[in-house]
Amino acid sequence: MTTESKTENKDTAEIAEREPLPIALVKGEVYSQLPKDLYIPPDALEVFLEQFEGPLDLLLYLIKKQNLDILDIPIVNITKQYMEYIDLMKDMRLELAAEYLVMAAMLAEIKSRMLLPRPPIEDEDDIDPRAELIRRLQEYERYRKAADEFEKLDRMGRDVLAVSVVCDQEQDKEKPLPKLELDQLLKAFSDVLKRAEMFTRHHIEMEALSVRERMSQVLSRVKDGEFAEFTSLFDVTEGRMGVVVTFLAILELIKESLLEIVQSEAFAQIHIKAAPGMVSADDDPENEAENDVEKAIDAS
Amino acid sequence: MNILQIKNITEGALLAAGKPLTIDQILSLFEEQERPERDVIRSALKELEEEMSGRGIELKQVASGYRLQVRQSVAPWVSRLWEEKPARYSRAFLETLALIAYRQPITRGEIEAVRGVSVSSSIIRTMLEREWIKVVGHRDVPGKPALYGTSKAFLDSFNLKSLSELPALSEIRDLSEIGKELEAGCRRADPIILVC
Amino acid sequence: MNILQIKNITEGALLAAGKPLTIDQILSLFEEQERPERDVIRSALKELEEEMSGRGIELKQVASGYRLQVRQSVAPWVSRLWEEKPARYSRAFLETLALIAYRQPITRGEIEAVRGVSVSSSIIRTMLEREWIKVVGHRDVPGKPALYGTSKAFLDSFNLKSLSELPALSEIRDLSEIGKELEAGCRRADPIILVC
Repeated sequence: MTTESKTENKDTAEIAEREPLPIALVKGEVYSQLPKDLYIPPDALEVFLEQFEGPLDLLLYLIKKQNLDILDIPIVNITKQYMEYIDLMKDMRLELAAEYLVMAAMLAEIKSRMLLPRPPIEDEDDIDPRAELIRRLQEYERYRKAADEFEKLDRMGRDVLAVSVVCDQEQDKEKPLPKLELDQLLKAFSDVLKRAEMFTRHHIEMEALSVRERMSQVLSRVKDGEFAEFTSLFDVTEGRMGVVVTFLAILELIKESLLEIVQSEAFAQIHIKAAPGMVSADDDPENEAENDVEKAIDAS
Repeated sequence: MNILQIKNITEGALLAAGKPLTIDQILSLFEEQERPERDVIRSALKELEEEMSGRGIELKQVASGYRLQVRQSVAPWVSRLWEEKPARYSRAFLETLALIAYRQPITRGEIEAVRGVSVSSSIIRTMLEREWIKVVGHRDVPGKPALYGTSKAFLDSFNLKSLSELPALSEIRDLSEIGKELEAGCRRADPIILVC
Repeated sequence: MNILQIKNITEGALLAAGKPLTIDQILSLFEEQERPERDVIRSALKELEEEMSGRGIELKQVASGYRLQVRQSVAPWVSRLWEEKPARYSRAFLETLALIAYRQPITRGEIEAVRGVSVSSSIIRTMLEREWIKVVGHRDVPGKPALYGTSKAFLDSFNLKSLSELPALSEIRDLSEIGKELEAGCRRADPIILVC
C-alpha cells in the first residue's frame, strides 16, 4: 500500500464522516445516519437488517456505501459503524448470530492494533489481521457476485420452458417385470445378516434349510384345523434324512407353539393339529407387536 | 404484434402446455392491448399445421382444443423411449424375500426385527401377487400375525427344484467374498464370515 | 431408412422425452438393422436446429444431451399458461450454490468459512432433493464431512453444457505486501479466533 493511497483513503474517510452517505432506505426515505433521534418503523428496519447474509455481507455493505475500496478500509470508521449496527440489532432483539459478534471482536482487535505503537515483529507467522480480513472480504465478494450472476442465468421453468408433447403409444407398453437373479437374493441375505449382527450380540447359527422348508409343508398340511396322524406326516421314501428332517420340523413347530401334539392314551396314535390360534390362512392382520431379535435370528 | 410472433407464441404454448389448448386459452396469453383477433390465431394454427406436415409432430384438434402430438408414423420409434429396462428390485424387497426363503415360516414382525426397519405392506403385497410367497399359517400370539413361506412359483423362477437347492450359507460367504474382492480389491474379511 | 424419417423420429423423441437426450439415447430408438450412423443423427440435429430458427422452439445442447425448449423470446407469453411464478431463490441459496459450483468438491464447513455464516440444512437438502448437487466423497478429517459437487441436472437447469460455461469468477485483487505475508502464513491458525 502506497503512502499516496493512504492519504487518499484518509480523505475519503473524512468526507464520509462529514457528509455521511445514505445508510438506510426505509419506505423510500433515505436515512444517512443510524437512528438516534428519528423513528424508523421497527418492521421496516427489521427487514432491512435481516437481509444481510452475515457479518461479511454487512461489512461489504458499509464499505460499498461509502465508495471505499476493500483494500483500503478505514478500520476505525468502519468498526464504529459496524458496532452501531450490532447495537441496533441487539436493541431490536433480532436474533444475533454469533458470527456477528466474532466479527465485532475481530474489528476491535484490528482497531486496537492500529492505535497502539507496533512492537517490532518477532513472530514471522504473525498474520496481519487486517490482511486476513481483506482476504475474507474479497473472497466473499467474489461469490456474492457469482450468486448475482447465477440469478441472471437462464433458468429452466423461468426463462427456459420445457416442452411436453404427447406420444400416443406410450401408454400401451407394459413395463416388464424386473428379473431377479439368485445371486442378488444371496447378496441381500448376506447384507441383512450383516446388519442383524449389529443389532444383536448373539451368534447367528443357521440351521439346515430343509427343516425350514419342511416346517412350511407341515403347517400347510394341518392348517385346516383337522388332526393329522403323526406318522402320516412322514414320507419314508425320503429315507432316513427326510424322516429326521420332518421330525425336526415338527419339534421346531411345537417349540414355536404352532403345533399341538395329542395322544389320547399311552401307545395310542399320536395326532398333530395346528395350535388353537392357528386359523386358516386368508387374511393377515398386519400389526405384530411381539418379536424380539433373538427369536427371529437365533431360531435354533 | 406481427403474425410470426403470434404464431411462435402459439407454437410455444402448445408445446409447453402438455395438454390441449382452446383458442380462448391461447388468446389469454396476450395482454389486452396486444391481443390478436380470434381469426388471427385460427390462421396461425392453420399455418402451423401446414408447416408440420411431413415432420415429426402434428397439430390435432381434439375435444378440449388443439394439441401437438407425435406423428403416428414415428410413434413406434419414439415410444421406445419408455421401453425401460426392467426396474431393479429394491434392497428392501430382496432382503425381505431372502429372509422369507431362508427363515420360513416367518412373520412380518420377525422380518422387521432382523432387518431393523419396518417392512412396507406393498413389498409383501407384490410378493403375494406374484405368488412368490404365500401365507402358510398364523402365529399364535396377539394379533395372529401371518406366517409367510415361499411357493413353488418362487422356486420355478430361480430354476430350483426345492429349497434345499438354495445355496447354503457357506456359499453366501464365498459369494460375498467374491463380491468384495471385485468391489474394492482385498478388504478385510467381514464379521459374518467368522460367525457362520 | 431415409434421412427425413430419421429426422422426424429425432424431433418426435426430443419433443416427447421431456428431458435432454444424448445421441446414444436417440440411436437406441432404432432397431439394430436400421440404426443410422452417429453422424446421421448429428446432421439431423443440425438440420432441425436450422429449421427451427425463427420459430417458437429451439434446439439446445445442455449437459445431459440435446433438448428442445420454448424459445426465450416467446417464453414471457407462454409462461402465462401457469399462474404460479417460478420460485425466487434467496441470496443464501444462490451464494451456497455458487460456492459449490466454483469450488467443488467443497464441504459445508468450507462454505461457511467463506460466507462467514452457517449454512442452513434446508438449503443443502433442497439442492440434494433437486439433484442439483450430490455428495461426491468425504473429506478425510474428523467427522468425515461430505464433499459436495454439482450434477448434470444442475447444468441442465441453468441451460448450460458444462461448468466452463459458468460466468467467470471475479479476480481477487493483489494484496501486495500484505497478501504475500498472508500466503506465507498459510492462512492457518487465525489469531482472531484466539482473541474471542
